[in-house]
Amino acid sequence: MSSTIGLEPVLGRSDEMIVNMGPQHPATHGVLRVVIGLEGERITRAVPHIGYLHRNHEKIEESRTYFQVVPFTDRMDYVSGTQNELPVVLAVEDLAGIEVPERAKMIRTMFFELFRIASHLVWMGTAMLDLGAITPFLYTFWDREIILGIVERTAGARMLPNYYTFGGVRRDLHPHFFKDVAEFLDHLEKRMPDYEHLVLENPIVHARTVGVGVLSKERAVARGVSGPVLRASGVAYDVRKAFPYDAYPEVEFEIPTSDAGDTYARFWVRFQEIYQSVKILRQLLEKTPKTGPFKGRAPARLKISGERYRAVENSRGELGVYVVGDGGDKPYRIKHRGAAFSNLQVIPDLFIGAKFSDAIAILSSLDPVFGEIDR
Amino acid sequence: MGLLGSDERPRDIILGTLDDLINLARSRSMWPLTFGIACCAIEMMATWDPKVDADRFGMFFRNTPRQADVMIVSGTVNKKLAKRLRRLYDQMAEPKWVISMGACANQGGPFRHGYSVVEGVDKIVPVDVYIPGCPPRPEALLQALLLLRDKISDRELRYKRPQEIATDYDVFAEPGEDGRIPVL
Amino acid sequence: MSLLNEVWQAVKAIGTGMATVHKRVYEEAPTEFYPYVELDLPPVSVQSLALVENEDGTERCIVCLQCERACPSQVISIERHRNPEGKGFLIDRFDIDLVNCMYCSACVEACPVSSIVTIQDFELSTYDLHTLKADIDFLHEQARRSKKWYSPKLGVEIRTEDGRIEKAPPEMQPGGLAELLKPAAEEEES
Amino acid sequence: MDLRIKRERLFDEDVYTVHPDDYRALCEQLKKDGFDYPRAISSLDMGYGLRVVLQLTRMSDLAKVEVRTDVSYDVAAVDSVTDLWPGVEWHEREAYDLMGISFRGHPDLRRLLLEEEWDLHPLQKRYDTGGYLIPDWRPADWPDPAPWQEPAPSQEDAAPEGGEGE
Repeated sequence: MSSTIGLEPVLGRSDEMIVNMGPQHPATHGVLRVVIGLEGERITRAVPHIGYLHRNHEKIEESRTYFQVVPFTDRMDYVSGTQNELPVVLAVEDLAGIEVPERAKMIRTMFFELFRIASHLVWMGTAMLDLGAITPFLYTFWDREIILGIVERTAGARMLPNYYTFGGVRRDLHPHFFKDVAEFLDHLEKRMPDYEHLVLENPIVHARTVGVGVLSKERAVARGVSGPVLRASGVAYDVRKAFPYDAYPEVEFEIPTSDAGDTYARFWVRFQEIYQSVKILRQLLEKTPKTGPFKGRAPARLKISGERYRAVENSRGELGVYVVGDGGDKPYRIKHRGAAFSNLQVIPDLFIGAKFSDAIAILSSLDPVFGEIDR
Repeated sequence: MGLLGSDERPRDIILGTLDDLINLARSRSMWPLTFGIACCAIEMMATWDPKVDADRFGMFFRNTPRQADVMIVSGTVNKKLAKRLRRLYDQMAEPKWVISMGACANQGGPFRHGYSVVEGVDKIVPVDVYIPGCPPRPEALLQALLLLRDKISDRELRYKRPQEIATDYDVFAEPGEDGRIPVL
Repeated sequence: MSLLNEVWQAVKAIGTGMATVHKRVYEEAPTEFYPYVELDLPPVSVQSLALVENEDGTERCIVCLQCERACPSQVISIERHRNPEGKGFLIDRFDIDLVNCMYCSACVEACPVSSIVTIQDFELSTYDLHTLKADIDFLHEQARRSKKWYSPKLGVEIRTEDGRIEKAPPEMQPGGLAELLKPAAEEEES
Repeated sequence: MDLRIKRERLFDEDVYTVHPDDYRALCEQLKKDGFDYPRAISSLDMGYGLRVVLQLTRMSDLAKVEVRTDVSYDVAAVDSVTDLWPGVEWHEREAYDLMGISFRGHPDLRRLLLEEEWDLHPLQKRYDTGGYLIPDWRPADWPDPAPWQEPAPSQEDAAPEGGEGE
């Protein structure tokens, strides 16, 4: 079980074949490298190597002020945009005692859920690409472009908008935001049956995912995985419910869980999360005041002392941050707890014993994003 | 090479037209390598989505460097990845071109002050077109691909790029005594 | 029987897939035909930076160095000297390294006079990186070329046909909904 | 049990500051108490030594707990808790990689993010060249590590909180 690197993985045993997957591999969703030992079709050993995208977020952020840290956090889980900014913003707001207006909280939550849908759409396209289907990629990116267009009209950038700030958001909503989102939700609800046909009800997907890569409940908890991977193993842990933040206490939604714990269950849970996001967004469109304050009062120079761990539930799971302030305007230490970082640790658990072709399906069901894993 | 590339060559020699013809074929079928690194990779994928649709210009992703013409360096290159990136570049068949996409690939971008980031992919491989942005929007990548298309069709017919990159990185796959590039 | 069943499953799957895909054939394609059709980006879209002058050609920038301090990527470098006649400072050098810029628009937020703005010109790809080391002339030129720009203090501004600078109508502004809703509310009252 | 612990309440979580020798014993106790979900292991350079911060959650009632322990630069090592919570495996490797804290008994303590040949731990504050431009990555160019190190404070003297139990 323990993975040793030395001569052994290179040479292998006489009955073992070593296959190197990555860092350039179309199905690794980035720059993951997995050294896989094979006995025939069966995987006997899997050693993940990460760090090919290590860009020293934590060190650089120590030399930037709190306001300057926020755009850096965008670059972590780059598929889900503003979601990354929230833990830092929440932790600093806690430590500095900044009040956030209700409307700002709702705007934040709306963007949070929009990016969750966008991220799951990217996942759906790329996961199906890994399984050999090209069409879902075209459709999901088509829909994702609509979300990014909505985000760009308000926040100014498509993917990494640097939109949240301490005390609220940076700028007010575009006049057409509510109309755009409502239209998009109608559009998405029309599209979702198509996606179910193409993905969840697809016999090829069934054949390649059902019963593959089963992660038991106890193992999932002990491994510290979170997000859809944990919920597919039957644990109803969701930071949005467990430690609510922003406008989540005011909206109703469910935590979809599945007891199967296999790759198909992880696919299924992500689908249900899209439905839940649509539900949340519909409620927020009703509740959010059309006009009003979008930003609370925050000092121009934040000086913070104390330490705080805050977490949010991003598209991949619990995205946490541990901020330590020493009284200056720069953080003494920032530690990011990447959701996909913890999720990816289960690679040896899931890979060993599976077939080699299953490895691709399992990896796509974990949905890693390397900006957040390597940081 | 000199005759083909120089301006003084007689225009009516048929070699010149063949030259242009080959360049035309090359510039209209650029096949990038599927090599996503970071944030820009998502925008790179979005360039091939229905909205922007780079397929219109005859560009398709190839999964193996042996079949690819263009490498789009879409993200931060750190010291651990640099060797692998250079190896992929060496594996691509000539002629080959490199597009540096985004601030990180250009000069390290916001992460250039860090300890592990290579300040610019042009320290490792020769770059033809640079795109600013963090990340550049898909249309910007498309514009860069069209710039590269112009560059290919305007330039002389080249089979091999001169070794124009001198660097102190010990990441180059130097040919061994038998003339072959050593494997990992 | 299981073979028959599998064949039936396969046929059904292909049928479902084809039917799903077939529906899209009649939908309008979202392709925007970029190089042939000019792209209309939202006015707040951050694609590049520019330095706006006043209508009479004088400098808006007061060289307060706020943008240099706010920049997370540390790409702005300014040198200034005290104005010998009158108050304030004059610019010696105003450089933005657009190569390493992360386009977060923190400088635009920090600017007290809305001199540094975001513009929508994304076509900056180049063969040579030195063209992207923007000096003050480059930044002014960017502003002269652009039709509309955004800064948080003044909102979206547009340049009219005759060269004047005006505030854009509320349906282009972020937060313009408040202004758009206002007349309706007054009409209801009256 | 006779552990050298200090306990305090910070926001919504219990914080235990523990002597490094008792870190493992406390973790075993917490595991018995039902804290089954490891969230993260963070590491800090405190100036007088290094700190390990382990964050745990109990899934049954969502109680949060944080365990801190300070080690000196000279003996930057604590016992690994990988066998209690396998989910901290990579977190411990990351702390070893970037902060230079060894974890005794870890099954596979290699560098995680940086290459194996590196011999520096970049998140330590001594590798901070003014918080701005870090010129080169090669170890020879890093500042001389001698001045900060002497006199190396012993663990009990230096720790402002923790150390002696209550």
